Amino acid sequence: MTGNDLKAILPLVALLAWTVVLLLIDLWIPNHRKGITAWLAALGLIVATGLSLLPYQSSEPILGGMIVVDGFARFLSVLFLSGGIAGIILAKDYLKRMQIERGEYYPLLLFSVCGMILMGYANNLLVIFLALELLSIPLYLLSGFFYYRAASQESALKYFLMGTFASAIILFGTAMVFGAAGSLNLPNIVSAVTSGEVNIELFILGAGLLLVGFGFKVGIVPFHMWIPDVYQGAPSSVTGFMSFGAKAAGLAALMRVFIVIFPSISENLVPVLWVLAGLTMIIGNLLAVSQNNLKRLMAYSSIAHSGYLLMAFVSYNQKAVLSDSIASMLFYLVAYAIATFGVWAVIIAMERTDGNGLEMDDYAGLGTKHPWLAVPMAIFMFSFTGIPMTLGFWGKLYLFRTAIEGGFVSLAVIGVIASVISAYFYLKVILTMFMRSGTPIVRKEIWLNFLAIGAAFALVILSLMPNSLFNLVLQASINLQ
Amino acid sequence: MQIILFSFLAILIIVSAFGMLFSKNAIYSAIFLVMNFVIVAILYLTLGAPFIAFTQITVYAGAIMVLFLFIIMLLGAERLPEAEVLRFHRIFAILGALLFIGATGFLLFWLSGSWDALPSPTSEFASPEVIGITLFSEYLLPFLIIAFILLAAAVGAILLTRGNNTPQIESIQNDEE
Amino acid sequence: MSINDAAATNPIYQLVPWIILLPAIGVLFNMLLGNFLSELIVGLVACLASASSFVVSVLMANALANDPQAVRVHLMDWISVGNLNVDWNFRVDTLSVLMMLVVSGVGTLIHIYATGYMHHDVRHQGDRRRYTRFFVFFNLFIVAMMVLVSADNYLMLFVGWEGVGLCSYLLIGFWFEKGEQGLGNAKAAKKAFVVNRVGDFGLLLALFFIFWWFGSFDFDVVMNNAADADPIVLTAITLFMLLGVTGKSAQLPLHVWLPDAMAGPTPVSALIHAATMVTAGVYLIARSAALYMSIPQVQSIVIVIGAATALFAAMIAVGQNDIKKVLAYSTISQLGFMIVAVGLGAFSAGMFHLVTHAFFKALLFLAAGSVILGMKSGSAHDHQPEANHSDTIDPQDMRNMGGLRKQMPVTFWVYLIGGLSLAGIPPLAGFFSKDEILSAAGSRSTLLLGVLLAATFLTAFYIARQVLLVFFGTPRSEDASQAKESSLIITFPLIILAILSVVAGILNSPGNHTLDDWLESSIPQNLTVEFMLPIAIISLFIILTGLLLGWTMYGRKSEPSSSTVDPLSGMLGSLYGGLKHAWWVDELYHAVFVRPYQILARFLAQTIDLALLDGIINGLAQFIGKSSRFFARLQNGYVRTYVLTLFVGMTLIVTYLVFQ
Amino acid sequence: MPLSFYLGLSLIMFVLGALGVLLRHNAIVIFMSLELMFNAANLAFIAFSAYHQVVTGQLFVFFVMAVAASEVAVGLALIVVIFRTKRTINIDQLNTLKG
Amino acid sequence: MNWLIPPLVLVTFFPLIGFCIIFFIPKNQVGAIRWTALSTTIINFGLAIWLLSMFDKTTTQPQLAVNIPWVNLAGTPVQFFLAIDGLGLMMVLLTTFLAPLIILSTWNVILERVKEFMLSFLLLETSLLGVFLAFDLVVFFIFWEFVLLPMYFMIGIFGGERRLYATLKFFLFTMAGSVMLMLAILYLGWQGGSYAIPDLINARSTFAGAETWLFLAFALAFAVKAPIWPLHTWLPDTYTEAPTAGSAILAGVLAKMGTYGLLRFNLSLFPQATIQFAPWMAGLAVIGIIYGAAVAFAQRDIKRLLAYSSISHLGFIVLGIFALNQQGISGSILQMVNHGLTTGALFLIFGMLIERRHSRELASYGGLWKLMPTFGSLTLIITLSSMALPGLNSFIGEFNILLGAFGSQTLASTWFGIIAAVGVILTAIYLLFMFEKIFLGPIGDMENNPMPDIHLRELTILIPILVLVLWIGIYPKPFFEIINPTVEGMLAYLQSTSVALH
Repeated sequence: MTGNDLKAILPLVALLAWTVVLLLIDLWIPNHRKGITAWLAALGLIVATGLSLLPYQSSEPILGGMIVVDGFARFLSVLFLSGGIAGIILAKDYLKRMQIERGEYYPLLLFSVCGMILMGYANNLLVIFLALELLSIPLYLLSGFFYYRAASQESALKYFLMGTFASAIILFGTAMVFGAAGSLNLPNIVSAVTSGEVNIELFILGAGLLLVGFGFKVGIVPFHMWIPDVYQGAPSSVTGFMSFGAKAAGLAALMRVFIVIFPSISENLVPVLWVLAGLTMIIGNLLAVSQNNLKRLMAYSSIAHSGYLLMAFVSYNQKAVLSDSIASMLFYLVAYAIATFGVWAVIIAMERTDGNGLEMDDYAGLGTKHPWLAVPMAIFMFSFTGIPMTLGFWGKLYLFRTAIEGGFVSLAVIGVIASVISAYFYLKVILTMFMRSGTPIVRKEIWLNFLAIGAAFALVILSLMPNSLFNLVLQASINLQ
Repeated sequence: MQIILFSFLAILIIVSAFGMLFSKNAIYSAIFLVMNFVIVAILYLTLGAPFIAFTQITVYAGAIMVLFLFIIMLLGAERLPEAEVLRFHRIFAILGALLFIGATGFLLFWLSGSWDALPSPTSEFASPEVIGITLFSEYLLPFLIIAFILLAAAVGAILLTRGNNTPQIESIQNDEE
Repeated sequence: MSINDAAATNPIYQLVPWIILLPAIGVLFNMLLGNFLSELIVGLVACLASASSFVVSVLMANALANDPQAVRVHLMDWISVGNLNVDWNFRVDTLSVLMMLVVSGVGTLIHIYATGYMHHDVRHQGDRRRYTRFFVFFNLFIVAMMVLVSADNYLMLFVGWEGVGLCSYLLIGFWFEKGEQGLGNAKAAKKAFVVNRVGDFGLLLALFFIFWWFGSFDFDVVMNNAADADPIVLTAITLFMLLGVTGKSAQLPLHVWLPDAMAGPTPVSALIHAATMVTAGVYLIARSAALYMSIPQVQSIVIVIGAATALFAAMIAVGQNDIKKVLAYSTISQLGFMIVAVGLGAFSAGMFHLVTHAFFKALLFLAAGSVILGMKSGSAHDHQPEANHSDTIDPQDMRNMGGLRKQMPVTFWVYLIGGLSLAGIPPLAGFFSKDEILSAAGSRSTLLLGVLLAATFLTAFYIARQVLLVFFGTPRSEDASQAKESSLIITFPLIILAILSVVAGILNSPGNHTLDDWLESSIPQNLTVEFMLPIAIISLFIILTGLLLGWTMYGRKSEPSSSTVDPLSGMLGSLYGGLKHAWWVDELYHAVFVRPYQILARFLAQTIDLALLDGIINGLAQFIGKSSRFFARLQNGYVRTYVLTLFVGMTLIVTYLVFQ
Repeated sequence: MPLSFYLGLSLIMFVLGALGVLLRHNAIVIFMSLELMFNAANLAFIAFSAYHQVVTGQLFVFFVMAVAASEVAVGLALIVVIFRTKRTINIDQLNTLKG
Repeated sequence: MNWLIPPLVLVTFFPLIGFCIIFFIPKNQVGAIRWTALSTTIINFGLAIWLLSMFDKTTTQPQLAVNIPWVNLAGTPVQFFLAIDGLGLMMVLLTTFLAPLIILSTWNVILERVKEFMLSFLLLETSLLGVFLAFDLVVFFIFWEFVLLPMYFMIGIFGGERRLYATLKFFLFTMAGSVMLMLAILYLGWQGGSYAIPDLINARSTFAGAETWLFLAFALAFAVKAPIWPLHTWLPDTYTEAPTAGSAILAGVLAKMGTYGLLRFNLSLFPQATIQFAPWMAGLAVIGIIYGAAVAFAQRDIKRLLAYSSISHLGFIVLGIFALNQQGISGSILQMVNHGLTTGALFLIFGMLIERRHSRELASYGGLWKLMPTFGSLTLIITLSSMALPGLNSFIGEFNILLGAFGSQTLASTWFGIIAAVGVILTAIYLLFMFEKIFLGPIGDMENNPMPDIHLRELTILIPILVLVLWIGIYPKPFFEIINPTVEGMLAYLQSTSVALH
């Protein structure tokens, strides 16, 4: 491990180290002051973010080709780190309120963030597998963090069993790819493919299995069924973090692996991706229509959004479109992340210690009683719907543009129809908040309000000047091709 | 010679797998699984992976399965009503399994021609020291990562099982005494 | 047919816009200030407005007398889109000035009459505030009518055309809360407007054809190019125009609105529904003479319609008991005569009858109004004024009148003059004008002549019947016996009109062709009719027999009271029912057009719109909801189901990948 | 001794493991079936690594084992917790979250 | 001339200034909020007039252009491109003219949550102006979609009893229409390499292949908005449930977005397809005319009746557009303004009635002309204008439209004109029916609500409209002077791009 390598993965190393240290520090922090741990964890994340923003050019594989720190990886790492910070903000007061405040929460969260970052870096199927586990295992645990709530444990076990099943599939897929190409290193695999000494059938089989495995993490229909239950059962703060993190990490793996090693067999895979994308968009939105529990609603909507993302990914094999394809997905991911964390901030502010306050009816009258919560919520909903003056609009625009450019107009049509369906339930939330009268009970927790309002502002302001973000994602997408 | 050995082991593996799958009692399932692991380990030896073979026996068949058995004993959950409550579940499951086997089997059968036989294992290939060297040179990072994974898992496991400060869990303990 | 621009010629022509602006000022004045002023001032302003435009018309007339050359006066630009250029242009030629004179002249007289009449009417109907509104509408009518007659292009004419329709709507529905179930008048007004709209629809289409064929709406352009136009187009134009004419001039088949229009106050019936507006159709045909003259087939259609209407309406008039209804149908039939005339190409004859008819029919209506007032005052005598009159008898039903000549001598005499003039007794005006039409008809075909003569006979009969029923015999009701002669303000215009309807004949009396020559410059195509003694004698004989028959039936015997039945019914039997109910045309239209349209509308609204189109949308929404719940049911909470879905999904993908 | 034999064997193990997950109700047995699936993958890896004569596969298996161990720790802990509250580890009892 | 702030930008975003001010006024300061909103809109109208004074009537080209590069979407530049031509100017004038009147009309109707109302109204005005001024497809689409938001809140918060259903239906229906538009726009941008209309017009050849589909996608969005039969079913519910001000702005301005779009985009971007589809669109329009009139006649709810009437009137406008000749299109543009004034005024008027009587049922009125003579007379004039009485504004528009449709070479059949002209009769029927039911006949049961005659504020709302109604009716020249050059430009362009127009 040379100094340069160390410099490359400095954020990751620092964060891992800090996490371990935090585990120890936490032992000396009294039980009623765990907020300190939260701040320390946040500090670690901030530092890591700072480190990952340090200028670093080379996008060569390092550490024996295990990982590569290219624009894509660094972009994602920043995304994950800020996601971690948001996740801590979501958790800090929530845990106290719910009397499940335990110091271990934050180290576990940091572990998970590390796993995600590693996923971004990964350049080797082994690393991808390990990263997947490193991010999943803490999530399994965090989902069960409500030690006195059966639903939480149920969701944890469900998540764990299915997640392990998916890991097994990924494992098997990896085995097939390894068998076909004789290596786990993505560049070597590529060279093997180009030199034609790979066993193409096994290769395809492996690709299919990997697709299933990653699709599970991302939440692609029909591998999506864990999402609603887990999202509903897990502590809202965990759900908030997971709904962005797990999806993004899975997506990162999907993009990295498929774009790097599987373009040659795209004509086999594209139909599958096409169908999966269509199914995900339609069924995800359909399922959300009849939901009344906000957490569950968000779960299904997150499935639907995976569908939109996949729609742009279908054209991953076309050199001309590729950079747009990646860029649009990253862009949408950002928009989705901001809105999601905002939404979960609001949901957490609404959730009551007895676990109520999550139904649609509990939001009635929020618009008049607590506009500072309701207006941001409305903005998030509009952003999800893709209404102008929100970042979500540009995101959708970019995704559909990519789909059309890739020649998948019919898929785009399915997508817009799906987004019309989605408008129904997003609007229903707004309708409940502003047009029905009620007396919602709201926690005044400054950091949650801060997060919600900040996210709303970010969505609107960025929508007015999205150019910088467009350039950013384009740069991030360059090295991956 | 080899083929006979292989088929013998293969049959044993499959049988043990089936045994794990169908034995009503969780204990038996565990035993069958241990057996399965051990035989697989033997297979590893024939494939020239001694290190992995012994790890398999020690870690898997040894540690992990003992842990399983321990938990089963602890919870006393050997037998559970296995009546199927979901309609069409079994049918779909088995059909799916058959389809999967069929598809992949067809693939293998179709491929089998394109493969020459496995080379007979040589002693220096994948000897423990080779493994060790690669592990600590090329595979250093994964090795570190795995450490963290284990750490996280350990922390989590403790965390989950420790949190016995709520009435319901008190009562459980009383039951266990 | 050429035209000068006003600038070139006599500056007096520059005044012509005032024939519209002056009444318009009257409208605005009364509209804004009327409610704060006394009836006297309001009436005075209205009359002045109308009178002054009469003065202007007279100025125009004698300007033309020196030089009959038609003149165009440009007021301002209007529409200019692409090749469509229409301006507010006035046309001063002998034809339009003739109409202006009639409209403003008769109009003024009726205004004067109305000041008196409405004074009583508003009190009788019980809403004094509406005195002002009446004169606003009345002046507005003058405006619209003047626009109609002074227009230099079809589009501006159309403005007036619909404008007078609007005024007629407003004035028919003037007492909009009266009539049966309080809606009768409103419905009558609506009927008039809608039927007129049907006519206007025809005129509109005619306009389209005109524009796309001639590229302009100017009368000159159209007339000068009429000769070399494609006959198909000309037929279309003239026929659609004819539809408009039948609508406005209440010819078959669109005559149904005019009888109901009698719901309006009597001066309205006199001015709009007898003297001026309804004659617009005649004017339009005369105006478009060149078009019609170049399409003989259409001309004959015009004649047929006119003749049929003349006879048909005259028959119905016989069966009516409402004093105004009789006059209404008589108007329709007289308009039929005019239409026949213009159809024959005897435009001057038509215009001649238009003028005389304007005089004597206005006279008759106003006199009838005076009679009605008399009856009302009679009833007011023994009931307190401004009371609800539902309990008393209908003051317009002739069966309740009788013997009024003693109570209302002036009214009686003028009525008699008007009646005889209508019947066509020489030397009254009606004789000459009608005789011209008859001679023109005679020169065309004897059948036509026969029809018209039959109509003439009936005319004589029903007018005799009316006069006898109203003025002779003994009063058949308390009100009739109590009736009072109307005041001077009412009788004065009557007398003037009576004089006019006596002397107007000289305009075109046998030998001198004043009117023919006058119109010559505007309607060169006009064929002048020579006086034919035989026809005159025959018609006179027929008229006299008609009157005689009337006398025998209603004069001698004891007249039928409201209780006893009309002797006609004895004579004609079931036929009388037909006459009485105007041949059930209303009922027919109601069954063929009104009901089906209502049903269609309801069908579209309920079945198509709500059930089908909206149903599809809502059905789609429901389908989405249902499928959503269906998928939600698959989400059954069992891990093994979830894994199964995952596994099956994987299997399918793998299978596809393997076997493709 | 052709490669496809080993692959076939691992495939069968994989599917049997999957069937175990699908058919059994006992959380622990399901968990064991998952281990079987892992094992199937491992077998494939070993076979391939022998076929390609590269050691990578074996290393991968080594890591898989470590991961499996950690997952066992977590999984069993979860199962214990569930048992404490629900008094059962019948997976079908865990269906309160649905819809 | 170059200004500190380009005039178009100023006009478009001026309401936002009012928005910001109101945003910081506490919600209980109702008076302040109202006056701020009112003065903002009035000043904005002043700005529009200023725009008019700078407008060059001689050129056929869009002018006063503002073109700022904004976003680079997948390699295709999105420019913040505003410009104005005759069509846009008319729409801007209409919008800014109606806005203050409508705000005035809410004075004692919207009593609580005034702040929300005014905020959304000002937002709405800005987005409407943006729609009419944007010359870049994406910018246009942003404004186009954004219009839905304030409308959604206005209907949903201040509407009638079925407002939630109505507002959802409105939003989803119109959104469903416009998503295809979005795809089409993206396709255009991809093929044409720009989203700015002029560039796309030059790059027509690049997407000529897909012209048919693109036309349909655009037409769908605009047809829903207009609405063209049979995509109108959202409209009655929305118009009925919306608050008076909402209905007025919906009928007055929003309905024109559809026809505006057809004129601005379909004609210029897809001339071939336009000519190819003209008979079909015209056919739908004619159906809409007759259908709307007939269904309106069967309604017993005032606002529903007006809703269907405006379906019928919009039919005329669409018919005129697809007559594709000078009379037709100029007539349509003028008729957009007329319909905005007339129907807007009608909704305001009946808002005043409902405010007095609290009922939308025709049956609960009657004989009002006796109780409120002035009000009745004003209503009568507006009603007559709505039935296109000569001398009033709508006649000019409708006559030109019918004339154009009758002689259109593209439609190549006089039947469109003739059948549409039948609509003139039907219009008279249902409007007279409505007037009779409300104002004529004996005085209906007013549930002892006092029905005072029109008062000053209401008069100030109606008088300006009446003035315009008469002005356009008698002297429409100034308006045509603005409209005609633009239309000539369009037609010349169509001529040049197509052989079908002989």
